[in-house]
Amino acid sequence: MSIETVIEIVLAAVVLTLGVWTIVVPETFSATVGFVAYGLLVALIWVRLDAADVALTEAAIGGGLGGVLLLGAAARLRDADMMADARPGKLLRAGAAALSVLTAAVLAGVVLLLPDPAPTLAPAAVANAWATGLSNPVTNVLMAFRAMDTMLEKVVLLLAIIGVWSLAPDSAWGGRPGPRHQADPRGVLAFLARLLPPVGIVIGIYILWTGSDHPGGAFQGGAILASMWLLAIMAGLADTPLVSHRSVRFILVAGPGLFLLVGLAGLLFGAAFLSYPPALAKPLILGIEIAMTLTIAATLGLLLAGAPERSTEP
Amino acid sequence: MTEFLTVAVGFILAMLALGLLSILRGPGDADRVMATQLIGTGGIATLLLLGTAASIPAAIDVALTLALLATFTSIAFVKKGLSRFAADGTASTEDE
Amino acid sequence: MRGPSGKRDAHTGVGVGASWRSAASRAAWFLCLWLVLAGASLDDIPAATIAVATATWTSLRLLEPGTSRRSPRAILRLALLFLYQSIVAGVDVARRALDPGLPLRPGFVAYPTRLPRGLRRNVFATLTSLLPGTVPAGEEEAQLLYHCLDVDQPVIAELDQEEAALARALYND
Amino acid sequence: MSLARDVMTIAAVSAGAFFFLAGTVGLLRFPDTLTRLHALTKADNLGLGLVVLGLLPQAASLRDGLKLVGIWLLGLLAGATVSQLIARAARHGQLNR
Repeated sequence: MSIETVIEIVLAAVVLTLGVWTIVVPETFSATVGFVAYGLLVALIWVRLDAADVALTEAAIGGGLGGVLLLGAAARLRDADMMADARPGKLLRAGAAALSVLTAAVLAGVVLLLPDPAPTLAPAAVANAWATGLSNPVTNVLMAFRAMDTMLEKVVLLLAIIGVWSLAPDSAWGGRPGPRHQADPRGVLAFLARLLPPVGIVIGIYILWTGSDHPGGAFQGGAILASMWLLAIMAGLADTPLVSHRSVRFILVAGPGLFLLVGLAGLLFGAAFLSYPPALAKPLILGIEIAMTLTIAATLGLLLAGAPERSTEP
Repeated sequence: MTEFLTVAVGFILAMLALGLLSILRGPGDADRVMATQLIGTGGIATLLLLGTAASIPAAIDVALTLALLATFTSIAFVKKGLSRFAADGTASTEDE
Repeated sequence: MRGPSGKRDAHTGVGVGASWRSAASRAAWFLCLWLVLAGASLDDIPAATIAVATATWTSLRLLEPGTSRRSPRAILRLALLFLYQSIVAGVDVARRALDPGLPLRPGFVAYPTRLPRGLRRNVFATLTSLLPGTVPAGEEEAQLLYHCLDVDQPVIAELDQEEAALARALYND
Repeated sequence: MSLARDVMTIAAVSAGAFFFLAGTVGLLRFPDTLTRLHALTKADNLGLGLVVLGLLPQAASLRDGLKLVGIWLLGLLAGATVSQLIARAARHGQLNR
């Protein structure tokens, strides 16, 4: 057994143990922290599997936004826990356990039954990279070969934010999402929130830009930018915007909107919906990616901020 | 050299696992939150070693992202996430 | 810790000139960061420009340009001092952790600081959190509260020395 | 030349691994939250710094080396601020149920 195999076994064992612990531990808060730690370790596994794009996403989402979202939810649940007295009944718990075991068994069966070697389109994706002029195969698949899926994903993000906003009470409609965060403007948190965001902006734009040839891209870059925005909000240095503001709404639709326009142009002037003329493929894709980064950053930030809570009048 | 770096990855991973076990036990929430900081530093070290040993240059960018966002879970902990309970100023330890 | 630690001219005045100069020095730091991340390539110019401009604008909004004089030589000395101290700190913790007797006398020590609340005290607290055996655990009016691994160590004297070094390097006004 | 670089890498990475070991032993042995915080932030940050130092001779270019140093600086900043945030929370004890 080589050293690499030993390491892979150690890594898998740690992640599995942490996963089981997360399920078994009774306290919501402990389970949440366990899950965040689990996500960060999974990023290591993706690197080990040579899937750096996925590892970057896991690190950007799991390390920043995911932790904030889950810990916030756990804090709310803990306050709710004190009021709730009833545990779910035995039957319900047995049913949930049975369903989970069944799902795990089916997944395990499917993995064991996979043909060897697994069917793959990877060589085809690499062979056709010339068509776009981008050398990161993941970006090629996302932006050109399966562009329809990616565009619809961004529409899903838009639908998600509409869903969250629709939870706002009538009095707060069009107002600012979430509470106004107050922190000591001369404390440690504010100190960090003054230093880190500019550095994070450079890193986020770098991750977006490098995505055309190396692992990276709009989603990872957008998630980093959103994290920096949230840091300033949590430290009380910035406030969430009015959701009725025209520029906010413009940014939210900019990504999918531009994607759709380029797609329709392909239908009118080119071969098919979302077909890029080869000479313009790279600039078009980069343009869409830049618009999408802004949209993703704004959408993720606003999704975490929650429904509008404060009305337009102070 | 590759073998040495790989052994180092294994060793640091083992330390990470042991540390996780001891911190996640608690007793307090503050102890548990330290687990993410532990994975921050240990994970970055592992990624950098792994990136050099297996020559995956993008591992450095993953480590960079982890380093940039390493503080977030702890911030969410002291702010209690983005929940409204932090906003009234009684729940957050940052408001002194 | 890249942005605001930009090197600045010793004769910086207060006012518009100072803020332009500080914007330029921060932009230079962010440009260096970009070059380290992405390398120098002509194709990158648009992205680099946007990144540096946005970062500088955000940085100026979040952190107002300071007015104090800085001495590059003292900054270098400070950096070396803290590098050395953080090594000593790691060795100190390792020694205590691996000693079978577990020599710990944990407790709190209040350090009366001359630095005003805000950025200066934050920088000091952050730097001293790298010192051997001390972690800042809060502040009261003119005091910083440190948690120490060993309260018998001359913590206050060391902190005093660090504060003087920091003041010489950054806050020499 | 290559031998000298390899020796430096082996020495520094081994020293880094030792501090990760010390940090973990500290986490296991130290009695309360605040002392464990010392073990975590001090020993592990030094460990990370030594690992970075050890990888510098193996870096493909000056730029890669500077990137490694940048990652370490970000890690130091994170460690320094997180230790303050958690120390406050632990001292207040209100989050420490």
